[in-house]
Amino acid sequence: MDSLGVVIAFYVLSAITIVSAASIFLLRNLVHAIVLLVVVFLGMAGLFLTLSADFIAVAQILIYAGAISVLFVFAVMLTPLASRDNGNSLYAGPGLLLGGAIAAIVVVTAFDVEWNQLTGVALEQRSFTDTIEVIGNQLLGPHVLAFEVASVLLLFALLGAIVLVTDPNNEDGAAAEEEAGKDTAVGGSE
Amino acid sequence: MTDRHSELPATPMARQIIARRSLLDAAKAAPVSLKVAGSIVLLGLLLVNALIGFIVVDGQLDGEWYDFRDLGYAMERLRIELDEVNLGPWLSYWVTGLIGGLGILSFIGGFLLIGSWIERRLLARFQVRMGPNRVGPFGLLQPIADALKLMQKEVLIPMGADRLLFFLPPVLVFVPAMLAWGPIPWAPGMSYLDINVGLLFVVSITSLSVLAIWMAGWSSNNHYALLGAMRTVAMMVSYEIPISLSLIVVVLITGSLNLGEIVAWQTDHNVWLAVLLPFSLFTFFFSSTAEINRTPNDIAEAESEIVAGFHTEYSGMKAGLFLAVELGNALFVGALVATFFLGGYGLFGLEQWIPPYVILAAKASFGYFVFIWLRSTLPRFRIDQLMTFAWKYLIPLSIANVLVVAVETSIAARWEVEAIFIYGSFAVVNVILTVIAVRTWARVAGYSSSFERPEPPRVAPMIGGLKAARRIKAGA
Amino acid sequence: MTTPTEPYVLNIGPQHPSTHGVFRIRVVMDGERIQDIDMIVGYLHRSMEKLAEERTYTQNIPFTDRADYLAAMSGNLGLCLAAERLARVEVPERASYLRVIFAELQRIASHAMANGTLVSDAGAWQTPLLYMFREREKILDLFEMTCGARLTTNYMRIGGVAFEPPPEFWPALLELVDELPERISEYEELLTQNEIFIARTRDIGVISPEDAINGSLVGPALRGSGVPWDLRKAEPYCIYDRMEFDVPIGRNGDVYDRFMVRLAETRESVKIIRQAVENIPDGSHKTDIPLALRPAPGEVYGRVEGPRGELGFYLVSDGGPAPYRFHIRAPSLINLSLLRELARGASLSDAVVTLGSIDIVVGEIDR
Amino acid sequence: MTVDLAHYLAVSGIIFGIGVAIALSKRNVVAVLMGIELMLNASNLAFLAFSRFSGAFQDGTEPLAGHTFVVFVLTVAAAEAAVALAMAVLIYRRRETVDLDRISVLRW
Amino acid sequence: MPSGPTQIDGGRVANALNRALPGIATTSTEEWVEVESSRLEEALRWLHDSEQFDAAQLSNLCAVDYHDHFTVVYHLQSFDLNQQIVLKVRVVDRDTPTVPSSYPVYKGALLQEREVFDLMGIHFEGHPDLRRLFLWDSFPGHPLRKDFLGIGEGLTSGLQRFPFENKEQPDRLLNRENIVEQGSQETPEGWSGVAST
Repeated sequence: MDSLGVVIAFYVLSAITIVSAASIFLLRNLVHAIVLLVVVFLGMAGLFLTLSADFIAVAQILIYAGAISVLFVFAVMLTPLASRDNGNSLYAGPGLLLGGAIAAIVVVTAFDVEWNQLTGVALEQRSFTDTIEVIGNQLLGPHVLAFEVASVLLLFALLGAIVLVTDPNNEDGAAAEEEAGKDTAVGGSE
Repeated sequence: MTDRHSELPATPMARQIIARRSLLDAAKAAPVSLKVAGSIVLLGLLLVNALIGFIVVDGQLDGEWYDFRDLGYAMERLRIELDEVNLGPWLSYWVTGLIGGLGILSFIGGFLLIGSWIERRLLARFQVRMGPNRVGPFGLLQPIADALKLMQKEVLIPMGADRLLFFLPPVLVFVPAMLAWGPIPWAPGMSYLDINVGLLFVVSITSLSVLAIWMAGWSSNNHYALLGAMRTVAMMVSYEIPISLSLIVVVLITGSLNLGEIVAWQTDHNVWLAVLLPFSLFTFFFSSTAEINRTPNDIAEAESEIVAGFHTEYSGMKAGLFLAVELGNALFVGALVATFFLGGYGLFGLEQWIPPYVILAAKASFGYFVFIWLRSTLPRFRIDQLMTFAWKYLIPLSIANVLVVAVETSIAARWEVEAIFIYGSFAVVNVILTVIAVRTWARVAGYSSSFERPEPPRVAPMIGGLKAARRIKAGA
Repeated sequence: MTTPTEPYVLNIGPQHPSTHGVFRIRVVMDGERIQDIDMIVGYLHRSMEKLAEERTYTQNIPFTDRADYLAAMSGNLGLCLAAERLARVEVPERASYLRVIFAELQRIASHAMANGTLVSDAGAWQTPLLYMFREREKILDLFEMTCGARLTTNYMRIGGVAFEPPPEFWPALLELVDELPERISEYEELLTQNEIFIARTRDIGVISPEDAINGSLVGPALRGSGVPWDLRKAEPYCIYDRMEFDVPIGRNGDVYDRFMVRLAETRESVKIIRQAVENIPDGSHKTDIPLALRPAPGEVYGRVEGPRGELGFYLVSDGGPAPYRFHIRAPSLINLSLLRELARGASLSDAVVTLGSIDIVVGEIDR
Repeated sequence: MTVDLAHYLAVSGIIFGIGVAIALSKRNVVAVLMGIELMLNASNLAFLAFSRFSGAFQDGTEPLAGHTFVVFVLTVAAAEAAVALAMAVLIYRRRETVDLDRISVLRW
Repeated sequence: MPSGPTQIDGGRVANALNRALPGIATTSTEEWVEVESSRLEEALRWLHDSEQFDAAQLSNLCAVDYHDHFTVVYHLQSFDLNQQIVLKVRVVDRDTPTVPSSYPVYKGALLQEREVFDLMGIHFEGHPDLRRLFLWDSFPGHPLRKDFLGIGEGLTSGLQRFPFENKEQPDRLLNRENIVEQGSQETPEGWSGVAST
């Protein structure tokens, strides 16, 4: 993609995303980490837009930035102040090593391999204008079984969350209702 | 309340009440020449409007760039002109985008200025008060005075507050509130952000403000603020579900996620979705009141319990930004209701005569007026009552609503009759179904307060203590 | 096995929208639930009872204005009745009628204030409050016409009342009395059938009659929980024994019942005022009493049915011109005895509404 | 100056690596879940990049398979986040801690 | 005569009390009955439970400082019989006056006893939390005591003589012209916040 806007957008967004993802690793305050996680999600959505995937980008904002981050907020607020640090464990060194290795391998491979990819005019033609219809047709056409399975999965996740968090003793499972609620939101928005 | 005081020795209160002036009184008190001039101007305006209407109706300026009813044409023309100036394709892009953005922002900003005055005056009228009437004529300059006051107030930062997270939220609340205006169609071709996933875009962007509010409440290191923030988060994530379900119904009927096409569908079929989908309208409106913290769901800033909720600790223009966002959100929900359920810019062919964006603005302000009406009338729910309402009433009924409308759309797709007949029958069926479903479900879920009214207090037949009380209770 | 959350302390007041006045509650909360509360009063303490020992009985009347500044007339009436009983002063009949008229007007005004603040505590954004202020303003205008003061009316005197109302007082009073009933039914239409209001106030802060009696509750709070006790009937002072009026009592002692009892009492007060205006006799409005009233040594406990209940004055005289001991039995303070039991385990919103329904006046709590 | 598949893959690889590092080395359950979410996002980015650039299916057959796959990934991610965070809350209830070093025993 | 129309004769109460709990009522007038401070609680409980008096509510509780002793006054109200009993308790000790709390019998005594403790300094044994109500904890002394301001021996606080009345004719009627002509006088001696004649 040669158009200046897309290139600039790609570099800026990827810089934002990578930097904030790295600072999630570095920061000590879990709440700040959640805020930065939301920044990562938004940057991802922007990258999806540069790939002309509008529906996925909006769904990413809706589900990740709108729903899952709220789940994180609830999880943090339900645990006490004492356990709100973002400290590393004994496995910091190996984890960092493995992550760096994976990243390095992927990057090297990505630039090394000669991909069978479109360029120039064909690429411009490929730029999707209306993805949502196609996605809908595919979801309810060839992938309908997977679609049903996914909805069943969501239903069971809802029930599981409620069952996990509701107390047998006292009946106000507010947290459970919240987490269950996000599942229905996700299911509803598809 | 005026006559009696006139013959009394005027107390200060009575003097003020006698001295009350309203816009109507001012109009009456105007000199005759002014009245004549004003009436002449009004007549001229009517004449011009009629002329334009005739030109429009015989279709001379349809699609012309000077078609005042649709500034989108002018934008197109401008874009073409700019593309001929070959400074690269981005020039027209930026220029038109800036113009559109400036238009929307100026509309919202102007409304924020006048809207607070309108809200306060209307509330005052609802509450037999006089409202702001000191600054400028009829207090019209009150919002400007408030803005100046807020700007020059000191910005306090509470001790132990999280600096970064304390400074961000006013901005982070403001940005989505402005972005969400993008896909709203103001006229057939006139929409700033004409994307195919407009509806999803609106829902997702508005769901972003939850985090900003939570940040505000968490970072200001105040128990009131934290309570308000957690209330808000719980309420918003709960009420996003009914909102999305009710909007899915709209998508089912119109078959598009594009707001412009939704409105076009309504104008084509000459029907407002409010008639077809009454339950979705109710769900959407009520849930929106919860989303934007308006009465009866303003538990997030319930001033009688938690002082100002999540923005208790904010002062100066930060608090001003929060208030402005609240106001603008009210107007935005009005615009959304107008777009989805009230036919958007369409008014049964009258949009040929009146500029469509004026119609949309009028409908949006009507929604805003309804918000003010509710605020001045209703008490406030409790948080658990609100959650119960969302989870036990709205969501099951919304899912049932989705099923019913899905069946109806499939019928409409297979059934070759007049559209008006099909949708008329659907409207009737949906209204009846809504009433039945609401009442029966209320019974099923055990909500009985509306059926057994509380009795007025007894009249004590005798005076006494515990024995007398027991006797009375037994006797009744 | 519940989530072990950390209980935190919420400091409601002394400046808070829903604690009417400078009244402070330290609340220990667990989430939205209240675990324990601690009332902290005294921000308005003016040591009236000590100051009163240095002033004559007549000079003490202004203190009763400042004690319950929403029901000044009732305070004046209480002190005057107690002092008259102590000093064996006879009151002319016209003065008694005037006292009853003004006390009932004050009761209407005070109940309007109480109900309005209760509903705005329940979240109605000040609309019912301001509606009820409309009538309250008219009543305060009447006070201003009569004695020049709107709030702290130092109107009643030992042995009568201070001034005869001006001639234009009576038509204004009659007009007000005529329009009050439909105003009250207007509020009933606005509020008593409101689903949200009912959901917020029914079965909230329920006080059983036993607790109400044992907890020294008086007034609408006591009647709201079903105990038919009204001093105007039980121990008729002034001319209440000649008046036709009913005592409304609640059914199950929740916030809604207290609200409704106040509303109904307003109607009864209108009845009383109309009867008093109809057959008020001519004559003097006061008896002359000695400049320095020196009652015989003794003690008296005089009480009236104020808007908040039994407002008592315990006077001990040692034969001097000033009371040897001057004690105000403040219903606002004593009605708070049960607040802790009511608030425990309730949610914050319910506690606020309950406090509003008990209808405190901080000036009377602290004195 | 152009942007092609390799750049997107590189970005997704880097973010995947960061996610792996976070998920492996953090002590807090919530932080570990953050790492997992990052990994899922990176995979989404890779899917979309392939479906945008790949010349495998020229004739418009299944041009958007990647998008469909991403939809499913989002679904699974949502479900996973909900259940995992519920489990985190539950772990805290049982063990009074969300420190993974202290929750070394599998049974509770 | 009993001050108060529904106030019943103290003698009756004293006889009944002594019949039930011998020797509990020490003195009684026709207005009030005084009981032993040590046995206050059982007296209150008996009055509260008895059919004859049915003292359901403690409607008022206050204390009076007669320089040599304190008197705690309980106004007990019976709703069903519509009668009022005045019960008194005498406390002689001025340093740490102590009275058994009536909270076990009457919940309504919670704040009233705190007020009396705050302003008069009388300790109530058995009160759940006996703290100062109005004044702060470090407030010196108890204001409602007659010797609060440290007045010397033989002098009492309180108003001895109203300034505008003159001694030879103490029963001048209070009406406006008297006030006017008296106002022109110089303020007589002994007119101060704390009269110390």
